Amino acid sequence: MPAPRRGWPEMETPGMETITLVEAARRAALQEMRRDPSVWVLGEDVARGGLFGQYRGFLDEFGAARVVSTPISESVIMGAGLGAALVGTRPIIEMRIFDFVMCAMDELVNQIAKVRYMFGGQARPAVVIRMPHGIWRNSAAQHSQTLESWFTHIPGLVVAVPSTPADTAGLLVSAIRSDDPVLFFDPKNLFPVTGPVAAEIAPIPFGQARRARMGGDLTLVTWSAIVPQVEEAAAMLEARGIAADVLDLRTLWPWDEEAVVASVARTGRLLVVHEAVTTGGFGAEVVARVVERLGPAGLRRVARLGQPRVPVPFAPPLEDQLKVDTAKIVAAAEALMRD
Amino acid sequence: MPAPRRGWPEMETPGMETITLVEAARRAALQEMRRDPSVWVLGEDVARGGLFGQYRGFLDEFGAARVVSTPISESVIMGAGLGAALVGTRPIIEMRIFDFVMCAMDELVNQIAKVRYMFGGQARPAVVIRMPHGIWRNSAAQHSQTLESWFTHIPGLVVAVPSTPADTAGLLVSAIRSDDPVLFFDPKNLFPVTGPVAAEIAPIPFGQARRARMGGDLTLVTWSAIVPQVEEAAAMLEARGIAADVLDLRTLWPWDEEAVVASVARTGRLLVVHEAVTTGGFGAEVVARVVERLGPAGLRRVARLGQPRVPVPFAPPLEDQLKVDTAKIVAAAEALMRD
Amino acid sequence: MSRLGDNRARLVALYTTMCRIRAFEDTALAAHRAGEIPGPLHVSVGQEAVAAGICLNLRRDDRITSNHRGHGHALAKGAGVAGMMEELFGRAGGHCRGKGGSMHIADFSVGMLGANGVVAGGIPIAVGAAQGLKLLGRDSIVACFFGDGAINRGPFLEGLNWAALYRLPVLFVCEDNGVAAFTATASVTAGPGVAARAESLGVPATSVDGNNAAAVDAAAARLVAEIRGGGGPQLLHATTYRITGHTSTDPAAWRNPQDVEAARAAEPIGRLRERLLAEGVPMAELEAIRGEAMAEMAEARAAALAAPWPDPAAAWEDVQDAGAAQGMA
Amino acid sequence: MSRLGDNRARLVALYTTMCRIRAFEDTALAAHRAGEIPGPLHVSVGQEAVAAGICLNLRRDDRITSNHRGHGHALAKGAGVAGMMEELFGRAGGHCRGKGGSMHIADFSVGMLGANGVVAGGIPIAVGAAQGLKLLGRDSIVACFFGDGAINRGPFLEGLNWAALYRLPVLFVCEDNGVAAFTATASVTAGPGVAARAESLGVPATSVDGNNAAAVDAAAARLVAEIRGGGGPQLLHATTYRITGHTSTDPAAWRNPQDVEAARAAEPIGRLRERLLAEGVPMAELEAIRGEAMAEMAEARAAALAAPWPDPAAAWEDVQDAGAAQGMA
Ligand SMILES: Cc1ncc(C[n+]2csc(CCOP(=O)(O)OP(=O)(O)O)c2C)c(N)n1
Ligand SMILES: Cc1ncc(C[n+]2csc(CCOP(=O)(O)OP(=O)(O)O)c2C)c(N)n1
Ligand SMILES: [Mg+2]
Ligand SMILES: [Mg+2]
Repeated sequence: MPAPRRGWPEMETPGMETITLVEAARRAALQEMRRDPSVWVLGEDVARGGLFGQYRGFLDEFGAARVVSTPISESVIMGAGLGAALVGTRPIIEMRIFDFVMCAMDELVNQIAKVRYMFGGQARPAVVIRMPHGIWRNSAAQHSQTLESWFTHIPGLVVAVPSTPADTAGLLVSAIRSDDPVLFFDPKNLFPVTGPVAAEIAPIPFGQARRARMGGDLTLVTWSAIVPQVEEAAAMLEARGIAADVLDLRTLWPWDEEAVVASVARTGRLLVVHEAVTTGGFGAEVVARVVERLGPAGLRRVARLGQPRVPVPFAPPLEDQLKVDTAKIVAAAEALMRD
Repeated sequence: MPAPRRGWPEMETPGMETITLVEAARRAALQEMRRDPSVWVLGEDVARGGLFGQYRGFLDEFGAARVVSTPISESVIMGAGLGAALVGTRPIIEMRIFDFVMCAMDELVNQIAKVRYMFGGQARPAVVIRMPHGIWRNSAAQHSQTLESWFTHIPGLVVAVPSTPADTAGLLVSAIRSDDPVLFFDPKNLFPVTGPVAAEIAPIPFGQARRARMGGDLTLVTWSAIVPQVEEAAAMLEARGIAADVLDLRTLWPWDEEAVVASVARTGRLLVVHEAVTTGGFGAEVVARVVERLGPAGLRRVARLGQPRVPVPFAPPLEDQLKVDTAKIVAAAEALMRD
Repeated sequence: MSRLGDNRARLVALYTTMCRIRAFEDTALAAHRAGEIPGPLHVSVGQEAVAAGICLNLRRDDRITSNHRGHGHALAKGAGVAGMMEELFGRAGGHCRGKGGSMHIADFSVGMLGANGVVAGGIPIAVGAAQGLKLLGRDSIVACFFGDGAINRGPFLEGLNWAALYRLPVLFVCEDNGVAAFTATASVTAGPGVAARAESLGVPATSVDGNNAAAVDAAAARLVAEIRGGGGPQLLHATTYRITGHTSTDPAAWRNPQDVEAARAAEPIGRLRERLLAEGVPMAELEAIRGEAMAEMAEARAAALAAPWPDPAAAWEDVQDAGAAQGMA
Repeated sequence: MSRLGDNRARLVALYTTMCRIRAFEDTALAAHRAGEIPGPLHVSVGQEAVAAGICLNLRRDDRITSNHRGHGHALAKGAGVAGMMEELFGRAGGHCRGKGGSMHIADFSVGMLGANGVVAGGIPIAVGAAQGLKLLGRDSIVACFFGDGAINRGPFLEGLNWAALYRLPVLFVCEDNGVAAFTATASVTAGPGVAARAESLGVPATSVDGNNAAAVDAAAARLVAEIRGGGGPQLLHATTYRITGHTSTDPAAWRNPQDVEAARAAEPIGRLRERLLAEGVPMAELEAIRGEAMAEMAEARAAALAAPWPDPAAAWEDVQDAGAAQGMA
């Protein structure tokens, strides 16, 4: 990852600025912590700025009570976030790397997701759980997982999966302001990617897809770290005379069913692309829902492209074999056009 | 739950006998522990026979070294099972109630599911993880979950979801003999249901659906605790002139794609019914796969029926509102026949 | 007049709370056996002194977290009885609108942040609540109730270490009744016990006879004052005995009858009653308290039984704000 | 002749193992910086005495579990160097066929049951392995290596309680280098420390200067004998210092330079070398050992670099038996 930019946001001129995704995320959290003193962050090494610099400078500005570096105690990192939300604060729970959330699943699934309902509305677990996820630098099976689909299956949770700096910033602002518990999947492989972000970051509503490209031949639905490759594939397809309608869902719960259904109603062809394993991935839900809503008669072809049902291997040639990439996306889209 | 039958298996006459599902599960584990001294069981209260009597009499027969009542330490119950498998024993890891597996997810997902692959085949995590799951006696949100679809998304795991005494027994035998880690979802609401089971329990291979009813009008795909209600619904549909082909998948990984695809190719109509929340449930995978394989042109209508994306409430009228039942299955099937 | 002086009111308050808890539990058990209460039911008969003694020292703006056996804690913290009983019955007027039941009873209006169906599940929540309160500059504290079974789960270690580290205002209360479900905890708990574990994690520990309400009260008074004064977390290890089974359907046939006999003799309500009588409090007064408690709970039972069920539409409410409608399809 | 007598061979063995670990780590670091090794890399420069001292007392049929920093443990337990280096390089001849890499290094053929990418992840596995071995009637034991950061995770409590309860043959080894990632563990660890925690869980604890290989060896010899004799689990708390950063890409700029200076002076290889020289072991012999270790690792690096990548088809193998083909579609 290239070194993050130096300048502090307050020294920048207002308006749009081109910054990295990780810096966009940093500024979004910074803005919200300045706005609302009940927002705070807890997690390992956050006082030092976080593993990826997401919280650089926070300790100096907000102090150790609001920027809490914790022991390696994932159950309590997660559960303490919940407890603190129950008395009216708004914690950002930093999990360091997604895979470690496995050490805090009771607190997440049995407690956070259920307290509001179980207690008949008395509780509002207004937490954001940040989980940098996905394949990144050959980190192998225990540090590369993308299990976002799991959490769409759990009532009570919001699932955000941004892919651009602006979306990351805007969705993180929404997440922090939301009274719902939001699982925020930082796309760690895209942290160094740059893009324009406004000086004053406006919240982006949950459940609205971003149309990355307009086209009438097939609908490509995607999200998170694989989006740039889907966009690249779409450009290559264009050159081959295939016009793809590309929708970046941005959030998986809620998700923009209307935009997807409308697009597929036009194109008749749907390809869902995600980094996660295909089996049981959220692509299945997208396909099932579209087929339920449009009926088989409204469709020409549908397919999903994800990782085979294999753990992520360490060796680069093995990882390359399995992971989704631009060439595979192009090939899948071309196959979908044949019938 | 009615009291389990009294007689000990060795006192019964050989051949088929009608016993409860929980007793069938007990006999399957008993048979395998007698056959193979490397099989043992660990979990809370197992020495006392288990929460549901699944291990009644085991302590007396096999002793405390092979029937290990543990502290309330789910992480180690799960992880110790793995460690013991790595040195050549074959543990049955009893999780008491599915929902507590949330306290052992790192051990299950990051360790058990991945060791064989991550270590290049050196490890064989031959464990069975038993998790009585599902809605049962108004146990509310933290004791009623059905998240079997999660584990189909995790490479390395086998997922068994039986619904009859005979299938429970036969699949448990396969699970114990398997070198793969098998997640065995005991359908706790069906523990008192009775059915015929052979005195000598033969293994049932993974990935073969059971055809519960033959029909040509629509295909009903289902599994686990909801199966009896699907069968009841199919009988009611029959009375109304609709012949359903009912497939009980029995295992979700591997799953009997061929049987489902062949059936839908005949009927053109597919309804997947599960107790779990519809969104992100395994029904999405079944639908997506069938549409991918047969193409939209090969289908008339598809639908899923599950629980809405709401936690399981305590009060009986609320639980009844949300949970899948025979009437809802009939209604969904009838809706599917209209077009 | 009794010789107790100022202490009289306090002891009578303890007695009253204990009688109310016992009456609630007995009533709930009877209602469950009569089929009026669905779902699992865990009662705390014999353990009343711990809840009563701790909560007498808490303010309304203090918080508690509890476990699967939370009726006594809730009642002692001031939760409304009608709402509690209706919750057990699954009725619309329950504190959780019938969605939680016995195992998830909560009354945020009095600082009761919830029972919990997961053993040790309340520990991380309690330390977080304390951290939040501290961040907000409040001087409220949190009492965290859990059983002797919970000390073998990881969150016990993580939570105590955490509370000590940040000097959080938490009183950890281990209600040690010697059993976890159907297993004697001594048979699954290595080492010298919960107090030593707490001390090894930087949390000072005190042991108390948990069947002596006055002793629990005295210990709690001291610890709560220290905690509220900024002294950081404390653990109170209260030994007690649950006379009834694990759940309402457990006849506790696995218990040693002699133990039960001894326990009945040592149960906290009878003990405090003996003391109050000896100190000159009139029998009639104590009988009236007990009678009132029983009447209160009988009335709550009758009211709950007659109360309306939740509107089926409520099943769909309070899942979440974003995307709630989408999930109903 | 040196005055060491019988001890000479033992100390030279310790020295040799430490030199080999150091050479392996230095070589791996250089290869990583040269872009030859992908993925994250955690080396144990300065901590060699712990791995060497413990594993000298283990038999081949004993087992170890390790953490994210496992090269030294693996090497000391007898893992083949070629297979280790190839694993780091992601090559076909790696112990894990290139699928694990540094963080998941394992060599079951010598009882090395795996490094682990999850802090404390090896603890439950170790106690289970010990329980399995006991069930099988073996007299093998398990050594479980983890860092000072791991003692704040729940599995530490659950695992030690468990091992004590069933009197399992486990030697818990806490390699205390004072840091966890970028955080001083003293700043996130309440109470008197790991030994007290262990004792509170029924596991006897011993502390040792983890930079003194002979002291680690002596302590391990005693503890391993007790454990193998059926005495139940033990914990060894070994204080040490890691000279390099958390990962290969961490320059450890956050360290206090004086500390690093002091640590270099106290590092275990130099210390043992001084002692051996003082005892009369010739410099040439020690230099030869170091030189051979360096040559061995340089050769392993060159071999790994030249070794074939895994066949892409291997990516699809060893997922599971049932349903493997179905998941490849
Ligand atoms: C994590 C978890 N494991 C197991 C259970 C099942 N369970 C419910 S209560 C209980 C016993 C708890 O014992 P203790 O904490 O001592 O409380 P007590 O019932 O004695 O009041 C068990 C094992 C659970 N609810 N949660
Ligand atoms: C459960 C979990 N949380 C966080 C991490 C990230 N992480 C990797 S190593 C490490 C520090 C571990 O410190 P320690 O156990 O003392 O070992 P050391 O690195 O000092 O050898 C952390 C926090 C992880 N791998 N697993
Ligand atoms: Mg108890
Ligand atoms: Mg360390």
